Amino acid sequence: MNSNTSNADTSNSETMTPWSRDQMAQRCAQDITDGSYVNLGIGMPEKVAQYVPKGREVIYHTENGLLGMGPEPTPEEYDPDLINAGKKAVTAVAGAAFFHHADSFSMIRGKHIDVCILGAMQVSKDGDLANWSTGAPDAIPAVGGAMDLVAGVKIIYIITQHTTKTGEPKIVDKCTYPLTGQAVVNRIYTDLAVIDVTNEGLALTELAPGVTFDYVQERTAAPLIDYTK
Amino acid sequence: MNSNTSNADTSNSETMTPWSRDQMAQRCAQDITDGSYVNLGIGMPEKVAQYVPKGREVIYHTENGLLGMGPEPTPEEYDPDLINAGKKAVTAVAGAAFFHHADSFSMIRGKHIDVCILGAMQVSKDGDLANWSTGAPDAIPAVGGAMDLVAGVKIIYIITQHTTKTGEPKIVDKCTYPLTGQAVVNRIYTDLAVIDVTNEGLALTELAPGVTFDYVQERTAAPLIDYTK
Amino acid sequence: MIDKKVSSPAAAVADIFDGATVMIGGFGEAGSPIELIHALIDQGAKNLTVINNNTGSGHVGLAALIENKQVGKMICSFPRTAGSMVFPELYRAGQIELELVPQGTLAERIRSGGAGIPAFYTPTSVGTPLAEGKESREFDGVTYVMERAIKADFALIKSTKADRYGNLIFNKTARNFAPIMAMAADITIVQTKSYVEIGDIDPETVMSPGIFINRIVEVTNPQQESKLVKEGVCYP
Amino acid sequence: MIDKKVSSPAAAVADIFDGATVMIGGFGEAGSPIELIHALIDQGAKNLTVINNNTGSGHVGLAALIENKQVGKMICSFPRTAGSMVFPELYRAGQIELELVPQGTLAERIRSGGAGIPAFYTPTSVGTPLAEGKESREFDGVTYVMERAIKADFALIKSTKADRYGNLIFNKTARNFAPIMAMAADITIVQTKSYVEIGDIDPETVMSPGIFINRIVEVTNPQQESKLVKEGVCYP
Repeated sequence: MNSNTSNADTSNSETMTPWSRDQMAQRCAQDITDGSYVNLGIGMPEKVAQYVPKGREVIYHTENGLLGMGPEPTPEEYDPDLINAGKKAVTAVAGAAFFHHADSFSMIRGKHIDVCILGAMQVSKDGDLANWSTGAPDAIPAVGGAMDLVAGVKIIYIITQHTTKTGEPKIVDKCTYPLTGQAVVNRIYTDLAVIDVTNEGLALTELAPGVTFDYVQERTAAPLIDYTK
Repeated sequence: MNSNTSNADTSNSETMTPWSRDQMAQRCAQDITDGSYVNLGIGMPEKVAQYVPKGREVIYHTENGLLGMGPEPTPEEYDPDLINAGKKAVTAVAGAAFFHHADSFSMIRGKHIDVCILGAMQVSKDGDLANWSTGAPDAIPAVGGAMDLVAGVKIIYIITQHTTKTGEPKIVDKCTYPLTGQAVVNRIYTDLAVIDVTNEGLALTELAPGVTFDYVQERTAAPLIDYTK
Repeated sequence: MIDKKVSSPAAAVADIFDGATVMIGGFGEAGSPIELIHALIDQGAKNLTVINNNTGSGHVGLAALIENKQVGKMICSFPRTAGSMVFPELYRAGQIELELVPQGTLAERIRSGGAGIPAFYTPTSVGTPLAEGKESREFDGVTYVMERAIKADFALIKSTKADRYGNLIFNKTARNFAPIMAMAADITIVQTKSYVEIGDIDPETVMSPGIFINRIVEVTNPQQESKLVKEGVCYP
Repeated sequence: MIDKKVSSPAAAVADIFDGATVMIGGFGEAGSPIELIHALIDQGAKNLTVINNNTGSGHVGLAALIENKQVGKMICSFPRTAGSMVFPELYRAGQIELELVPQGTLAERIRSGGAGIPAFYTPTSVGTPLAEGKESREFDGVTYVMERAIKADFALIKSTKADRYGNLIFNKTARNFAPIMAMAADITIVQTKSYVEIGDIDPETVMSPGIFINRIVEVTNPQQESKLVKEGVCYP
């Protein structure tokens, strides 16, 4: 760990190549082990499925009642009654199972799903997650299954840009947006780094090519521990 | 009502023909309306099914996971995996449905079953039922689904001999045996009479041929109201 | 004889009264009983409390029911979907109430309503604004919130097959809330693509047993919400 | 690749430890995983807490497990059945503990264990000795008792069909407790009459989705408890 020795030149971005959205998804996919039951949030998390390494068999759960979700349908396969939680048309793989909503959330709440990958507005140093509401007075609040997923799934991975579009840190000391869950996040995949939420604090374990620990720390509103050695 | 005017000669049993077990079942069956969902306890309640008047379609629920229970199987139909709550081999009618135990008891607890017919050790004037345990110290307590049924089914009918084998009243002021449920019984069919549990008290509405109100009252440890007019 | 078939959507929803609580099946358009909802619009009952995961889309189905000012309150998990304009507008104008419930809690509250369970504890929403004002309690060192069951006067759901006992078969993810809403309503009304003979549905594969079902209307060619939305159809 | 098949009942139950909580499927003999139970007798784990609706019959299956002094405590609704001698004798001798639970409460406690619900309220047993010592509470003027979820280290269940993902099909009323026990145990072990190819089970008709299942043993010709009892068989 050399977090305190190299604080020079952290804004030099010439040699930095932050991960693209596809690369973030690809990096996250490495951590999906063979035989996992996985629930993918809407948006970037959905990308992860296409990068799961060959040879690993992963079963996707969608909370609207399907275990064994397959890829987008061909026009011939299309059935408006076969959709995912994002209301997109999907398929069902051989060996799938359909069930009703109470059974589906029993799988979630009962800790039967291994991994859930979600986006984030903010993640705190303690693993608190805010990803459902800005809390703005005129916003239409909508939570869907996010609170159930973070409360029930064994491992919660977050995949997100490291900062907002305006450069504000998304990894913070304390979330200012309304929480989705307390102390629920296990690992964060950003365009800059991979960060674990540990009992000791936020442990940065990997950096995107050319990105330095200090560069990431400057864009993070909570202390990071350098685990890249 | 003449309950206080004719207390003479109540033990004259020459002209009395108490109902047989089959007649009790037959009388009870008159009150099962067309289209009812019915759960029958083990023993005498099971007899009721064979006396439901023609033209009424009744669907039998057995709490071990079948709606649409049919009669005993022929040797060819016999399947040890198709039994009722009394663990006797049964059949499934066309239009039946199988389900698991939690779903089955949701039907019961959720007040979806119309009628349940049970036996009794004691019924109190308030409709308390004792039918699962004598409370004897060396007895093996066994409750099965009885407490769920009385708590959840809309109408509880009791079919029982009016007194015990030793002549003790089974209809009592207060049950001395451990309760199955409080204020749950709606109507009692005995070999002597039909008695409703009402807010005003136990209302005797019918007598077996030749049986008098006073004869029944003498064998009942709670006040009866004569509704036979 | 048991025969739960009724002649038309209009007949099926005729007695839904002002102020009734109505569960409506469907997750987005999958499972949405659009013909029953349109019959309810024609019927005109007002000040309804509606339970659905969403708030409809475009100007048909649930969105049209809301737009027609028949809904006083929505209980749902996700009132903000692509193509959902009606609810947000009325909500911002303070003309419709919203009870926001996490999706799994919504499902479990409905299932509990049908199963005779008045309340239960769940880890979902602990530490969030949606747990505010709710009782919380520790079991084995973990904090849970208490949630109450939801019941309804009516449920409107859609199935693929139904027999005269009311045994139902759904198609794929159109099953979603239908079996549990069927349990939790006093009167459950089904629109089915096909009405089949008793015995045609294998007792092993029944998805919603007939005991939970009160009325069945055959709607052989149900409209598809997304298609109507794309065509810009407004109901009525 | 996911393949939950294991080679034998012995291999399937090898790690059941002394003091483990074990749910055993079946209502009477229907659904009783007799070969798995016999493997557990051979294996010898002691001081088990066993959850089953009954206590077995004759001297085979669950009754034999109890007779072999491997069960310290039974959680069940009906320990007294025709042909059930083993449990009553040990119970009267104070050699086995009993937690008597109404059948529907037992089912719901198991389902809750699998669904992440730590506790719920039920009207069942209010005012009876089985509510004694339990918290009670009024909702809308009606009294309910609070019941806690049950979870287990292992569940042993029996199915008709299974695929390598663990999707299960049961036969008729042999389904009973199996789907909910499968949810409530850390390790769910299935003996199945037939092990089928992925895709052979229609996704619409799966009775217990594979996510709840950990190990599958094929037992093509399972023994029938009532037949063994009639023949006076004693295991081992």
